[in-house]
Amino acid sequence: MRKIDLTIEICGSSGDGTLAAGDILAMTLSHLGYHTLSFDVYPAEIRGFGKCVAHTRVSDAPLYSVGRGVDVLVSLNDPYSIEQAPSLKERAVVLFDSWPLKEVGEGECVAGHLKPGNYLYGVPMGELSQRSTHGWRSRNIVALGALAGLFDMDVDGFLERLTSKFKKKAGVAEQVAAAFKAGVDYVRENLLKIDPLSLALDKKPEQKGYALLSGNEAAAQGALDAKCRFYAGYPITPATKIMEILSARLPREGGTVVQTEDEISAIGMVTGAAFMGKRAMTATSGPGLCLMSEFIGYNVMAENSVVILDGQRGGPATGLPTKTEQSDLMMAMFGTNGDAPRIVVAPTSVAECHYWVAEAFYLAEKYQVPVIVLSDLFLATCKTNVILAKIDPKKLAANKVPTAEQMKDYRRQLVTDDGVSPRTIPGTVGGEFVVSGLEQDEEGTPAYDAKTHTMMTEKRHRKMRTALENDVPRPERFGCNGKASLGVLSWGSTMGAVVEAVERACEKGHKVAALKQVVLNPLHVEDLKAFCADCETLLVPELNYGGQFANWLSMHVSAPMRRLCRVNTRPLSYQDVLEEIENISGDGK
Amino acid sequence: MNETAAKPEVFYLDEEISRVRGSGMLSYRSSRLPTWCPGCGFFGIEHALTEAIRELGIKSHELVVVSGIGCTGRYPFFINGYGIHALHGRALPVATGAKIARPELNVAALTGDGDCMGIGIGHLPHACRRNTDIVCVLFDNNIYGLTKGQTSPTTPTRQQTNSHPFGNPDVPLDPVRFVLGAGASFVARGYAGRPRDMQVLFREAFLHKGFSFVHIMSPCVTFDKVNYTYQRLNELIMPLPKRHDFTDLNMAMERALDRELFLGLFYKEERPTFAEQMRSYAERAGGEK
Amino acid sequence: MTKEKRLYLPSESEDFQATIRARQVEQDVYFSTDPRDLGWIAENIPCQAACPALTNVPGYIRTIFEERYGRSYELNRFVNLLPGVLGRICSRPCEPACRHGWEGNGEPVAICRLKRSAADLKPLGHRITEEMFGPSGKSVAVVGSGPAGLGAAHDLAILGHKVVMFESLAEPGGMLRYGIPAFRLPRDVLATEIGNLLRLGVDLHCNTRVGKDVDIEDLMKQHDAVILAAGTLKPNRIKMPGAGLPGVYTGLEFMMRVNAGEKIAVGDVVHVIGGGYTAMDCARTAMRLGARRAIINVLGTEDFLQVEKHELFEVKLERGEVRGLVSIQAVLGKDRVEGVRFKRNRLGGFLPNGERDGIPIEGSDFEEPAGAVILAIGQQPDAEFIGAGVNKSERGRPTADPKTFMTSRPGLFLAGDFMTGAATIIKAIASGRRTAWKADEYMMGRQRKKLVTRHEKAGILRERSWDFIARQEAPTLKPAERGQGDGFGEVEQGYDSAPAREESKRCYLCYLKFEIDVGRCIYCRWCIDVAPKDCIKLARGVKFKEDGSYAGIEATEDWREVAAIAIDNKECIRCGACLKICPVQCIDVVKVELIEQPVAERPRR
Amino acid sequence: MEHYVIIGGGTAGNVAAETLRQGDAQARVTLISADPTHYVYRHRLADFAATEESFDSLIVHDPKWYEDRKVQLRLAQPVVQVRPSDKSILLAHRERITYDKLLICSGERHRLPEYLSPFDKFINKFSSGRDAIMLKARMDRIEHVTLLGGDSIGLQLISALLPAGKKVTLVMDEYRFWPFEFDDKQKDRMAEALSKKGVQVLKDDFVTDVQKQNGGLLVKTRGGARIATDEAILCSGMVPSLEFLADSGIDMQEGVLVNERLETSAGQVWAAGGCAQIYHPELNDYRCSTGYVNALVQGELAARNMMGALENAPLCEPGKFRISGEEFTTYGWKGFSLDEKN
Repeated sequence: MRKIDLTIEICGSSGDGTLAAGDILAMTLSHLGYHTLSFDVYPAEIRGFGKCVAHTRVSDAPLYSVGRGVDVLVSLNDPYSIEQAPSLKERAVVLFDSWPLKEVGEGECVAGHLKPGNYLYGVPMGELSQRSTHGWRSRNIVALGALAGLFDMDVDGFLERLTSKFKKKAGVAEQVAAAFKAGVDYVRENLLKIDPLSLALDKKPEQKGYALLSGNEAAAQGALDAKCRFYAGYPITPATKIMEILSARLPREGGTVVQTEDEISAIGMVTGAAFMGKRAMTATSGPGLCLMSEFIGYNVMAENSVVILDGQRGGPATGLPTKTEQSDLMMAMFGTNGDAPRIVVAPTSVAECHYWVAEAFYLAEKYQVPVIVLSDLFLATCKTNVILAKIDPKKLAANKVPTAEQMKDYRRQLVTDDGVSPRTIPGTVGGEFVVSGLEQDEEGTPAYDAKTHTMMTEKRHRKMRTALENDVPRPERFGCNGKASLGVLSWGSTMGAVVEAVERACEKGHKVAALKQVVLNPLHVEDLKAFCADCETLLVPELNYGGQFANWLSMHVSAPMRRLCRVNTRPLSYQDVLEEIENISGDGK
Repeated sequence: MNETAAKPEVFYLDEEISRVRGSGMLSYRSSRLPTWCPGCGFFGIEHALTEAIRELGIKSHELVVVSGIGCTGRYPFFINGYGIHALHGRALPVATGAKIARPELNVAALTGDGDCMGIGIGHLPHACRRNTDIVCVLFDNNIYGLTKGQTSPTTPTRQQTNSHPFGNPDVPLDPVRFVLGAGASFVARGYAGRPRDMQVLFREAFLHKGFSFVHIMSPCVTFDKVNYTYQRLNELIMPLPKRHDFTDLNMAMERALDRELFLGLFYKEERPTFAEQMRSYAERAGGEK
Repeated sequence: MTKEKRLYLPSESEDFQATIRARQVEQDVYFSTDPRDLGWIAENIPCQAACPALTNVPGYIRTIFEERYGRSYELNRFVNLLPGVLGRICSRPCEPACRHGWEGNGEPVAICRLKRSAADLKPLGHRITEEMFGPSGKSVAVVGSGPAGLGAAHDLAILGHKVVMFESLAEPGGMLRYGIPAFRLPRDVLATEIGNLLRLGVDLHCNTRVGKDVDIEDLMKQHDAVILAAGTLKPNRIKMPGAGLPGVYTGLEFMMRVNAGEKIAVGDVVHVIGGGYTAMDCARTAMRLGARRAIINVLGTEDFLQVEKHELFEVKLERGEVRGLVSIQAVLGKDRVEGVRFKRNRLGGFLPNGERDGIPIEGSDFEEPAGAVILAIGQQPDAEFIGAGVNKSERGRPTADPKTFMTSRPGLFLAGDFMTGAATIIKAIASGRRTAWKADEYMMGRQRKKLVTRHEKAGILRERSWDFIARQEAPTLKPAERGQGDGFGEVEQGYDSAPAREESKRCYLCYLKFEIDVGRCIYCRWCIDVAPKDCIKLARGVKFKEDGSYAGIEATEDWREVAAIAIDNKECIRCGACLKICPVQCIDVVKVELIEQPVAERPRR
Repeated sequence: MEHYVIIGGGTAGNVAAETLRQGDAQARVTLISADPTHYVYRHRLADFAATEESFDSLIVHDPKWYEDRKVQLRLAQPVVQVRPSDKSILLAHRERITYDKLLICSGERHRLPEYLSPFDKFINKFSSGRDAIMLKARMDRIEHVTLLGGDSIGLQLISALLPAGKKVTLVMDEYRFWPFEFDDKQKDRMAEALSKKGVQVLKDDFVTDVQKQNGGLLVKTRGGARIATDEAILCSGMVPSLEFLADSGIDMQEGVLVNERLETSAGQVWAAGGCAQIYHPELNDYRCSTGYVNALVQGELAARNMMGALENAPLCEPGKFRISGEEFTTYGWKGFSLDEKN
């Protein structure tokens, strides 16, 4: 059982520094030894309008999903915070700016939307910001100071983290420190903490080995750890961050990042680099994946090892650029013309983003196939404490090099039992070959005859079976053992909520189990069938309208599935899943 | 000491407001307040463009504004007229189609540096060659603003951005040179901090028959605090030399290659538009009458 | 057909270059009498507008910051004549008006104390400046040497007239000398400043009572004009039993006797009746004369008294008491005062002076002991010496035309409390000066001085951090020290130069007008973004007042309606953030001051 | 749908809210309190501060109480302005609320005599839950407490502090045991009664200086006494807290002047409890009707009158309190005794 499980939300308009404040908060809490999971909601516009919410869950135990219900709401913009007010818990704390620029009408201030048991603390954030820095921009820092003062955090430690973050910008660190202190001092001198919420820990927790990372950061780290040496991309929310990180870090590793004029060019460059034997990737989101879909087919056809990360967001088309969704599954599986088998993996946590991006390079290289990693906006941007996995050095060189025998008469498209043709790296003497988007025979000559096409199509599908047998881990089962009244199947980031929900449901005595599989194609169908047979009812929660994952599973198993589909722009909370579990199981236990 | 001293530049707010209201400029605005960051150069461009449209007497319903994605892309929401917020980089094709379908309307394609010179640059030289009678305004702030500060195709070499923390390795594209090279028939450059100048350029661009390309340098106050700031641009810009001849392509190219950032009308050439060409071919082929 | 081969841009024009240059160079000063400019001062410099004498407060505070104390003193003296005196005892109508004291801005600037510092800190060899007119050949008699009389005499002398002044008491100064206790106004300060006014050639006759020693008809014959500024010397009285008992004083009588050096025995408990400044002074004086309790009894409630809150605080700090909702009914005692009978009051309507009336409740009588009763319930003009031929009000006061201040008798003018009834010192000085101008106009047949606005280009002049400086406290004698010595040592001490300069930084300098040139503005709203207050508006129009001045900006959030972005100088705290950020330099700062200007003989058309 | 706004979250306000809800099921009822804490039993604050009692045990109504009654509770939101002309009030965070009918029962806060104001920062107050929480936090470090003035809160503090083993000194006001004026005889009687309880009493004296000394305070009086103490607490009575009514145009003296029906001088505005001031013919004086009982009676009555009743408020009844067997008369505080405890 968790002693501390608080959800702190900072809500403001874009431009208020809401997200920066949330970032600093999560970073500092994590540094002080808490487990945190933070997630931002923000609009596409930089300034002017649009709500931003920095949502940070703090606990003394590891976290996998967002919590529903807010314990502490820090309002940097009241109209937006009012929308958040219904999610306030009964004894929640609200901090707000008690000195807005001008008078507001009734109900326009968050103070008028509280529940009777809520605790309200007014801090004149704008005024204190003006006072300490002569500008508005530090309201967020003042708010952090107020938060730190109110919850009696390690103020000096906090301040140290804060100033070190800004130390590169001359003068900014001083301003930030002044604003932070203004917030702390105001709270200490003017407010008396009367709410029962606490961040006090019995003992200082173990901090070793933890890093505070977002899915994007973990993915970038995974790419680095897997010795990715080429990245090309085009800015797109939420994947841009990966490029930004790699831009700063790849050059030191001897790698290259190219920001291209569009996604078409990005995947093209990645294709070329991969052809030359470099581990190469691009990251994008749905609209970019659409542009790349022709190249996906090309790489299936040309048996080229590219890694494409898709940070899913609300769609279709430009859609909801800053909202999370899991609705690209079908495109990732099938998008492009022709029969184009490819490997699709969907990490379920930040740590898995790291591991599976690295693994994606291994799989792509070994099986000469595009690997699509499905992240999503929530996973890409939520930050949490993770311990990163060690990457097996053996997996860093997975190319199936032709044997000396094979080299005598090198055929790039050699038909083999496992479906993988040996591949030479350009520059290898005698290993010259040609790839094309055209169907080719073993020698590489364009061939449009029935026999070749059938043979080659079979080969490309056979690789997938080989991969399944050799390198795709079996699905993992959670929850109760044996027969279960309810089985939960999910994918991607939603799995985090499922894990926490099942854990709690089991604590409450429900017989519930869950099955987690990160690799969605190829699929361990036998295990899936066995699990389905063990469960009376099946539930598939996911963030899309029609149940894309449930549809995908239904192509393999006949058991009926209940779908919990949401497209409400928010990640599922464990409470959402837990409620559904309880709805289905009733008191039956 | 007495009150008969000449009054230097005194103005009264009520008189100024009456002047603005009387001019009709406000009728070209929508009710939505622009959402660009306060201080953004795009406000100046918007203001000048509105003033030019007003000056020309173009009616709101005769105006079609097409934009792509990016900060510039927001523009159609703030203007009173027909607006198309198209896909990233694809403003020019949409605008071209619109103009060909309804030649009697005034079509402007508003694009940003990422939009026009990056993802959509494939369309740009073809738009120049085709010489469709549209006005293309390039809102050039040298940065990707909407995705929070990455390098754009016009970002100067060595400038540090979020995507190039050690500096941009590429040579920036100069839009003026590019379109001069691609055969644009009207090429001008303005600066967002000089709304009156821009107004004249926009007016001329609308009056020009053919593809009119106006490059506007505009600071991004949020993500570019070092390079193209108002302060620096104010120092860098200068009007084209007095002896400049805008009918001379060589001279125009020379000015474009000059290290100075010249403002004004670089080049202007009267030649048949796409529609005129098509019509003349049709006539020659004896199709329509 | 000649073909244009060069498109010229507006920024290349000489006009444009000229304006750019002009903005860099100091612009000429210009003057205006446009109601929008005069109205701007009234709306936007709240301290100046609140001052009856229209003192240029930002001007003199800025010069204190510049450590030009002499100039600061002169900026005061031009309009209020007695800065050293007013710096101590002015009723400070400016301070409650000060923008720094507005909601959310902190506390008002210590305007009055700064005035005193200008006087205290000016160099020893400070020279006063006067812009004298040539001799006019006219002669004026001024009756009364109080603040109004001094104001009138000074301005008349400046305007070139011969001035003869009559004072019934032994020394000039009127209420300043006889009504105000020395612990508030040291006598040497008063003497110096009065001396400065009289040095201009005013012929002063003390111990000369008009109506007794001099006949007003003679004055009318000998002079071209006569100004009556005889103040209010006739105390109001209450008809009640015991009003004539020894130990019952009027406020003025009490103060005059104490100021003349008398030690009055006041007993244990003193009841003061009335709630004005005189009542406060009487109570504090009574405490100094040995009273254990001094209770100020008022008809209405304390909230509506027309004295500064600070004044009430000082009274209570010295353990004086203020009690509301009582009416005195009778003074009790045989040979002298022994007690007072009161009735409780119900709160009544507003009195003309802004206080609330009290209506006695039947049967609510109660009695209290008293050693002295001081009736500080005001005074009125003693106008008996004016003969017939002058219109008078029902209560026997002479009346004057509200515009010309002249009575129904040509050449006979009124000024100060004598005209308006008891008011404040600063009002009296202002009134004396205005009457002098009107008398001058009457004698010379035309207006010779007028108020105009002076506009001069300026910069930001301030730093934002100054807005957060706390109001500098002036040292006062500790309550325990106040009874020491003769008991009448000055309670409030002035600022030294360091706190004076610090306090002067606090002034927003409201005379700076921040203005957006709409013609140059690109509507980018950067200024709004950085503004610390809701001071820059998206304007759709301007509201006007009847007199043609601005009443305010009509704001809008509808882009179609945003004709201009305008700075609301009423909200503006002159921090300069907008000017610093503006990308197209379209914000100008102009220093707008109200000055007195001679009117040219033949105004050019 | 009427909007009833109640300013003040104490006894009168809570009773009024409940009465209004009972009488009008549809109306909006907003209860605004400047205090961050919930409505507590005020008379138990002193015991709370001196003992182990928890703050929650003092709270009268839990959050559900307000939810059930659909009373919008706004805690920690001081009112700064009332404008009867457009029936609106302004909160400190600049939110303007309009009402149809307004009840002012903002109660009272400590009274700081001007002569003590120079030492404000050294003198602690004891008039709210917040003050009590803060005093409790300091309690371990306190051995000696000096009370300044003399009023019923002082008595409660005495009754809580003495059993907790603290020493208490009272610098007694010269003229008043708030709100009553003393005559010399009463004063002597009171001083003696308190002395018997173990309180050190200084009478006919007043404080002229308070300064820091050795981590504690040094209190000096005109009579020459120098009291070294850990804590100086003001107990010079309570006065209505009405700063927010300053420009409202509502008639006030010490409290809001109301008639027998608790109507103020402004239309649609009522006042009740400790902040309401009524003329008492039998006393020949105005009284603010302090205390729990009056708040209870007046809060309910004001609410009924707001809904159209025209009832007259009963005059507040005198109460008695006993110290060392001596009996003293007061208003509001019914039947308090210092004797039962010690």
